[in-house]
Amino acid sequence: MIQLFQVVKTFGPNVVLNNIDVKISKGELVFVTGPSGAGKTTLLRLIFGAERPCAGHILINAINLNRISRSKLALLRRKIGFVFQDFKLLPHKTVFENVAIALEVTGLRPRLVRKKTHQTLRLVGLAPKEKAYPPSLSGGEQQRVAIARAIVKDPLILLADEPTGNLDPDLTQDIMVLFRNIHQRGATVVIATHSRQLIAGIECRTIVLNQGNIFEDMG
Amino acid sequence: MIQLFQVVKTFGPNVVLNNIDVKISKGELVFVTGPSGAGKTTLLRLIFGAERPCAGHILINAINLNRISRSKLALLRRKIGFVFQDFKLLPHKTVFENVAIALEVTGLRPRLVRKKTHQTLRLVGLAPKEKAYPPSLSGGEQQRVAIARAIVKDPLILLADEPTGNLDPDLTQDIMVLFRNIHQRGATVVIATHSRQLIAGIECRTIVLNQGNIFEDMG
Amino acid sequence: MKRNRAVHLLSLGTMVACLLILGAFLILFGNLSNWVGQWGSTLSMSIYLKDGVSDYKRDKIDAFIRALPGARIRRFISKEDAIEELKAALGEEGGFLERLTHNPLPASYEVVFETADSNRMDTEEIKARLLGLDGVADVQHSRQWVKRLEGFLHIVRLVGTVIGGLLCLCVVFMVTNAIKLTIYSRRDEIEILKLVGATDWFVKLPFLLEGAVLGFFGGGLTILALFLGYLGLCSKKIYLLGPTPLEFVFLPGQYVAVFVSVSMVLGIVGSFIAIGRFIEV
Amino acid sequence: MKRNRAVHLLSLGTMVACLLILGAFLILFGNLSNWVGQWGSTLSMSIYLKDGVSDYKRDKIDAFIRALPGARIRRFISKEDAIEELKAALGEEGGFLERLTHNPLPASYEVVFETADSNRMDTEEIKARLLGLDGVADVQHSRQWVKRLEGFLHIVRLVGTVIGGLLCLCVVFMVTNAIKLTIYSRRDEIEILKLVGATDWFVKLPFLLEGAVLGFFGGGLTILALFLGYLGLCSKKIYLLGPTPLEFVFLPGQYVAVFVSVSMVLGIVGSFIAIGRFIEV
Ligand SMILES: Nc1ncnc2c1ncn2[C@@H]1O[C@H](COP(=O)(O)OP(=O)(O)OP(=O)(O)O)[C@@H](O)[C@H]1O
Ligand SMILES: Nc1ncnc2c1ncn2[C@@H]1O[C@H](COP(=O)(O)OP(=O)(O)OP(=O)(O)O)[C@@H](O)[C@H]1O
Ligand SMILES: [Mg+2]
Ligand SMILES: [Mg+2]
Repeated sequence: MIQLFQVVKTFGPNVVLNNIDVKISKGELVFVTGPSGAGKTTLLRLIFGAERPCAGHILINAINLNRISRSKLALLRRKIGFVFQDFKLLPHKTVFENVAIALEVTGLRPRLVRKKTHQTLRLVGLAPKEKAYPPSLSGGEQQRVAIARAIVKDPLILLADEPTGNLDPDLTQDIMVLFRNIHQRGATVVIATHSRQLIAGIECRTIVLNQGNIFEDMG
Repeated sequence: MIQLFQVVKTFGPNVVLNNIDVKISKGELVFVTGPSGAGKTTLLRLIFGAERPCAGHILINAINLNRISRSKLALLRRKIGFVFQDFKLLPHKTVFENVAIALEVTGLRPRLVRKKTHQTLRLVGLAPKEKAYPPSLSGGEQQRVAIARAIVKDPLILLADEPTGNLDPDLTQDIMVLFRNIHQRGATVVIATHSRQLIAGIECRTIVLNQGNIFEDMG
Repeated sequence: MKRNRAVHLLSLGTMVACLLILGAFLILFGNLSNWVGQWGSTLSMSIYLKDGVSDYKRDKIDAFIRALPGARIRRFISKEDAIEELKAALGEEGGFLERLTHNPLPASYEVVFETADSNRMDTEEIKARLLGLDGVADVQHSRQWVKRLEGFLHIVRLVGTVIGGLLCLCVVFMVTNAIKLTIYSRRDEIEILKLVGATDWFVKLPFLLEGAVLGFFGGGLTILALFLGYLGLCSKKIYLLGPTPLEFVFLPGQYVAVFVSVSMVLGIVGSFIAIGRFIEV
Repeated sequence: MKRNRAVHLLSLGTMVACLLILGAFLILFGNLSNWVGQWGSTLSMSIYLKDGVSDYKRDKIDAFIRALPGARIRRFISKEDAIEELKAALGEEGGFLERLTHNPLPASYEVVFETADSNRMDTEEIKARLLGLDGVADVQHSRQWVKRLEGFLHIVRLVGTVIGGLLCLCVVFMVTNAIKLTIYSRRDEIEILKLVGATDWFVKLPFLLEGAVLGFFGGGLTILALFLGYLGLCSKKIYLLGPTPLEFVFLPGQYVAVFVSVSMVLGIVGSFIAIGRFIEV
């Protein structure tokens, strides 16, 4: 499903990923962890095609991201959900619109868009806030909008970058249940996090990044 | 030091704080916790004068925020450090400039500004990144810039809103040591957080907000 | 949206200014050609009579003129009329005319030839025949003068095309600028749209539309302003040559449509340039 | 910064357009007053002689004129000169002059009075004395004409003041718009500055400076453009009245300074308005 071969990523003199080899199979649930600045976000962005590797190859569903056209990449992204660490919400659109946009760009029929969006907002507990604008939301509420936007399209791959940093322990549990449901429906899920609580809660593979290398890869 | 009398804060029909009474003495270290959307950020913003209460009074150093002039408020804010949940960094200024600005607005001499800024960046472990721009930083690095900007002016009051949501456990410890140092030098410190790890690490007063009321106030 | 309103007003204003010059030029040119066309098609001739010509001779001349193909006697100017008109034309400078001991001006016929194509008429031949009549002192005609005007019109057209081209470039530049700014202010939005899988066209289309709308309104407002200006101009009578006031016409209907369409196309071209430079990033 | 450059160029362009009109008007007005002033201060008189006046009488008239205070005989126009000049002035319309049997125009002296203030001169008295001389047929002087021109100049000044005021308003509006946009695009920055304890003035000052710089450059560029245009105009000789080409002058030095300063003040006023409306939020 997701394969990285000898991937190198540097920013100027700063070597963030140094010859990384990772293989994540279809339907796996994987945690990525490591200290601040280790390259977790960079790894997820590479998989998403938002960043290009300086060397090496990345294959998603056997498609090489180095050779993909702009329009193919757009189509691929419709199958990938991404929870951004900084949320990336549109401040001038309502919560509802922010979530619905992920379906609208695929050309889904408006009626279905509305139905799926409402349903997902209920799942993350934001139904009462659907008409609010992101700047008027609390940190945790914004994070849940970002999560809703990532999962609303039933992605084949879910990439979540520190998805519970602003959530209280109870909500964290709820969100993890959501992610596991998506995982159980067959999606590949990759979660980058610092939270020991999150990782401890589930028995699964954990990739530990440190100083550009994979420090530990526990299956 | 910080006194709230019968403070009410509503956003439209949404009652966020309902008749809150809080008294925090000079030199105290207090945690504010509660579920997502409970009003932690709102409480801190009220104390900072960034939000006005709908009813009730807030006194900082015996100054009533309802009656303060704009220029007095600016002077007061120079004594208060605030770590914003969403960082609020200037994307077009370097890390160094982002931190230095908190000293520059006070009219401090440039030489001293430089010295203090370098020193603080070293404290949060960002000395190597001082020439970088915030959008090129990792989540945790951005959070540490926000922390550096709040503590660079040796504030009398430090308000930190979820200051370690993007930090790994080791860094979280380091930052808490920093906050306790500031506290030990006599500053009043108020930290809003979800993190049980953070609260469990220190024996001190915790204010638990829930549904607009103070649910628990453990001294 | 709100943040861009000011930019758009600003560029709309500048655009309208550019288009106004263009439109005013078009109208001016249209009217000039009209006038020249009219004058050209009505060749006019002045036939001066000798002093003291007898009524009999005058009647013969009169009859001869009326027999010429397409000719119409506009008026007969007596010696007295002639001096009065000269006085009126010279105004204060004509003071000396008061001191003339006798009227030196000749009487004359003013004749116009309203043939479909006056160009083919042999004016020199007619002139020679008129001079052959007893009592005719001199004959003058307007042909050379029209020729010179047509050359002038040609130059005006050339200069107009060059200036018009430059102004169109200006309009495109204005729109490009405005759309660039809009794109700049929405770059976060664009980034996010692409991150959720929007195709390039999904992102670009709204900006193209914006450019088209900008161009359309720019053109429309310009036509409106020009028309108001035209009405104002029409309410005044302007005399350039002769005693009849100049007659102004507005741009014909299909020109208005072309004008607005061109302005819209310019808007689209402008936003196209802006998009090309920005969105690929 | 980069994002605002386009806005600033846009507003600078529109500003310069407004200021250009203003400046062109100032120059035009300055030159008009100059010309009128020159004509006004040199009162001129035409003294027409009777036909067939004897040389003796002419010498006496000549001597009499030379004895008048401040008077200078610009030239003597003989009957032949007079008819030649009239022919030149009428051009093609003057064809009838060829058919005159004798010259109806009188000879004349053209006299100018170059006194410091010609206004106090009693022209009517001089005229009466001249008419009393033997051989003088008529006397005309230019006083009334200058009076009328001065009235016209007064109207021009009035209209100019109104239009100038409107244009200044436009300039202020342009600057306000540009600064508003800058403020809008930096509102996050402004918010953060206030959160770290910056006073209002700390936040406002850069925008005021920006307005001032915008105004200064707008004014400077306009002066530059006007000067280039002025040079272009000077290279052409334009004849309006009489055989000497019009002499153009540029805005005097202190006017240039005032112009740029005013434009800068307009810039400051514009940014002041923009700031007042936006930063308090
Ligand atoms: N666009 C960029 N330009 C320059 N440096 C960058 C850029 N993006 C990331 N970096 C650097 O790469 C390193 C890794 O960043 P990354 O965001 O992947 O870390 P992370 O593991 O997600 O950290 P965190 O847990 O703090 O979010 C950091 O040192 C960061 O400063
Ligand atoms: N400017 C605003 N306009 C409208 N509603 C607001 C505004 N600011 C906050 N709220 C609402 O007030 C409630 C409390 O928000 P607040 O940010 O204080 O929560 P919080 O305790 O900080 O939550 P979190 O832990 O998720 O950050 C939320 O429901 C939020 O949507
Ligand atoms: Mg990260
Ligand atoms: Mg909060």
